[in-house]
Amino acid sequence: MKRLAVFCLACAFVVLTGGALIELGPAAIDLRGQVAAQLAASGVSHPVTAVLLNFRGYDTLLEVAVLLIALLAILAVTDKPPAAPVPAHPLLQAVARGATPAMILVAVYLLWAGAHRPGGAFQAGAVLAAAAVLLHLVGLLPGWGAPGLRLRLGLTAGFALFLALAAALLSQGALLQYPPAAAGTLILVIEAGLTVSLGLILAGLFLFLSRDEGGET
Amino acid sequence: MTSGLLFALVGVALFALGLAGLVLIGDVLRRILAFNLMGSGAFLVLVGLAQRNGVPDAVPQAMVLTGIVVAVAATALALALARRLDAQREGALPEDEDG
Amino acid sequence: MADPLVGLVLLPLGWATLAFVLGPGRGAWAALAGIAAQAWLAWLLAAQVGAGGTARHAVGGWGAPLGIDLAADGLSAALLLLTQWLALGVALYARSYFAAGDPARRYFWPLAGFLLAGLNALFVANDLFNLYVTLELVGLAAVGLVAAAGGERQIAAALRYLFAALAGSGLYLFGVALVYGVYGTVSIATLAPLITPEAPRLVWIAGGLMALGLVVKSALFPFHFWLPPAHGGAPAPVSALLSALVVKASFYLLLRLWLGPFAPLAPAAAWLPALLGAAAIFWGSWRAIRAERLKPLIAWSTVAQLGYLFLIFPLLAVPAAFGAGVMQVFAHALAKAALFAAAGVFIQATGQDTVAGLAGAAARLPVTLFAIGLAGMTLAGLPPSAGFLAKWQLIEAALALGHWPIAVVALAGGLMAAVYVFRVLRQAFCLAPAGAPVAAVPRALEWTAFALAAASVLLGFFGVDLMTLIEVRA
Amino acid sequence: MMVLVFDGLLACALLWSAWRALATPRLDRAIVFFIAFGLLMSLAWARLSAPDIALAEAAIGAGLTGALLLDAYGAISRRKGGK
Repeated sequence: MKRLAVFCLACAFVVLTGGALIELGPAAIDLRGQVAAQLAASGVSHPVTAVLLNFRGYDTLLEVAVLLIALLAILAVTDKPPAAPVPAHPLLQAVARGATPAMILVAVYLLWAGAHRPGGAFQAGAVLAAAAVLLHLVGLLPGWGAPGLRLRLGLTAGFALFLALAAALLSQGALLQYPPAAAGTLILVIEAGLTVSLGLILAGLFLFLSRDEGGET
Repeated sequence: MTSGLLFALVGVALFALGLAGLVLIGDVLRRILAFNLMGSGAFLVLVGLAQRNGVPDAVPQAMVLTGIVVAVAATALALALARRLDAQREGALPEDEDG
Repeated sequence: MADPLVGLVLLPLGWATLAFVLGPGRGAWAALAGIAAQAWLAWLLAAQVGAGGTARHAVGGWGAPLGIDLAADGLSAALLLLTQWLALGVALYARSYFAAGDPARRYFWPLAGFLLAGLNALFVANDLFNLYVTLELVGLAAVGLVAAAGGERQIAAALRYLFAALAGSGLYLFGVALVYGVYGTVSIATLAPLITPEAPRLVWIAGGLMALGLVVKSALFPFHFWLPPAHGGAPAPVSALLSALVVKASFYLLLRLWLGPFAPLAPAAAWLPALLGAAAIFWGSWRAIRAERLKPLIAWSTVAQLGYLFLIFPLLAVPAAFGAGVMQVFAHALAKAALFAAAGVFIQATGQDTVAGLAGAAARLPVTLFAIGLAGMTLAGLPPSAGFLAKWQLIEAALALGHWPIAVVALAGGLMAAVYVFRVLRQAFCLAPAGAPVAAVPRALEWTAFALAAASVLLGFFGVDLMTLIEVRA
Repeated sequence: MMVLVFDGLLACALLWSAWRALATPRLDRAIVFFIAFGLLMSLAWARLSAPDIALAEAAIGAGLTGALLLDAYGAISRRKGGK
């Protein structure tokens, strides 16, 4: 009964909203023009990076805080020490060993590319995290226990750097107001910090979690 | 019809599917999948609808990047809670009600 | 930090990060210093808004719609003031509450810091998508705080809470996506003149979905199912923060959108929230009257008291209704924080959480009991408390428009609140069973609970100042 | 024309994999369908000229989320099996 009602509601919603979507006229405001007009002043030439780190950089700052919160909450509910890693077949281990430097190179490339073409801190951080997960899955990297001081510093460094720079830029008149001449450099510095911390956080989401028993799937 | 509009329509359907799943399904892992479908639907609408004239728009694209990261954070937290709960309820099988 | 608007967001982010780096269970002093500074900033902001109108800050110097604007009018300033000062009380309480080995303490300070940062960011945000990010900040931090207690019951409650919160923010995000599609902007200030009663159908759908999402997050009946286990199961300081502030944040946002950009569409649906609010008052009060254990009783009372907030929607044509809503937010926040704090004292003293276990408390914990009495006065709406002012203004607005059923509901809800408060007090005055063990409780716990309760009553004397502040509109 | 056909097929595949992820009786298969869904999403983003999101979706949406889900499924089913 409930299932039928929900099904009917969902269908009605799809038809109603879909119909309204199709008959929609052009939008009142087009931000594409504004983004293009200010792109030169943003310090980067790739529009998505300009929006992510400059025009709407405040969103990104808070979003990294969301990731940290998820990590904190996960740490708060998992209190067992990490289990010993289960080594995989030596061939797999060799492949993973070989792949890791390549993945780090890819991450650096993505970070550098973000300024003028697709890429940036999030994708680069995700690749770093993937490398860590891979090493963990073949048994070369143990699951993480309660993080020590160094790991805590690494997890927060990117966010702390971003926050400190945002606050320091208040001297320019507003939060995150980059001086146009230095905007490109500052964005690269922030992204570099974020890449390392995001890599650690995203890897942590996996490695802190997978410690309640061995890590393999 | 542009790709933008087409994928916006797909987004509406995905959102409805995910939401219905979240309401109807009891199994925790399955609900996490449903939540992710819901999010993907919203993201497709955000970008697709803004690009219904076929021109890329960087602003919603950046928002979706933000949204994807928020979604993975929420997913990881939900999984952590599900695993902890399962470990505490050892023996009590999570019932698997399919959508 | 010249601009209090920015400082209120950056400070808690900063000390929350510091507390995490310092290590599990550490950082209480950083937190207290930070919150004290925030309280001062909120005070400055309220003075600034009261004297010179709204405060604005264009992040990055771009300005909306390309950039993100922060803004505070009287309503934002008032809620920021409430949040910081209440958090200061709860933080003082929490410092003494958690025992050294308590697992809930390990990540309490960083999570509480991020929660406060999220709340403050939400109150100053002026951008629909930025608001989505702040909603997630608040939601995930709140879930983390509930789960940190670690028991099976709390984890299950946290999971349920998480799914409700995610469904709510998902609905909200979908609405934002539609709004961006229709208008090409998510800045509230830019949207406000664009939305008219002749807006495309999609805008109505968007408004409805966003409202639904926020209602789920504010635990309005029948979406309250996640609240009692989460608020009733968490450690006392966490329950206090959640019941006092977190559910109010989504209500604030609903009110802001309702009175702001969506005002041209809003009258169409005004009676629906009021009906559900009335149902919430009766159902929540009934469950509170029947509750066996103290913290679930207080949590069900939250469900009931949130109902009052939604009674104001059909009355918003009268200014008193808006005042009643804000006054109720303040009164309930202070009283509920006091009640959860007092419940925490009883749990630590007697080692149990049942209403029956309160027997004999009057003689042994008189300060805490007095706190419950004062907070109860506010919940039942007795003069001169802030709760009285809230109900008075609500009834005045209802009668001015001839909507007398709302006045009846408000009065009946007050009576039912008196019943469940009296039930607790009567039990406390019973004689204790012989030999019941009572542990010593830190003084700080009792007195912070008392201070919060006293504030909920004394606020009644400053109602005029509060009303003047919230009159400052953008 | 070809482009529209491709988009249409992609749209259908997205909806089908999403439906299977919720409705398949076996949980492990459902997760695999979900990962496939993530990769299809990544294609859709590429079709929407959003290569940044396509990268992020493939790495985070399908990759990391998929790994997290499989790991959790493994832990839970092992516990179930050990009982």
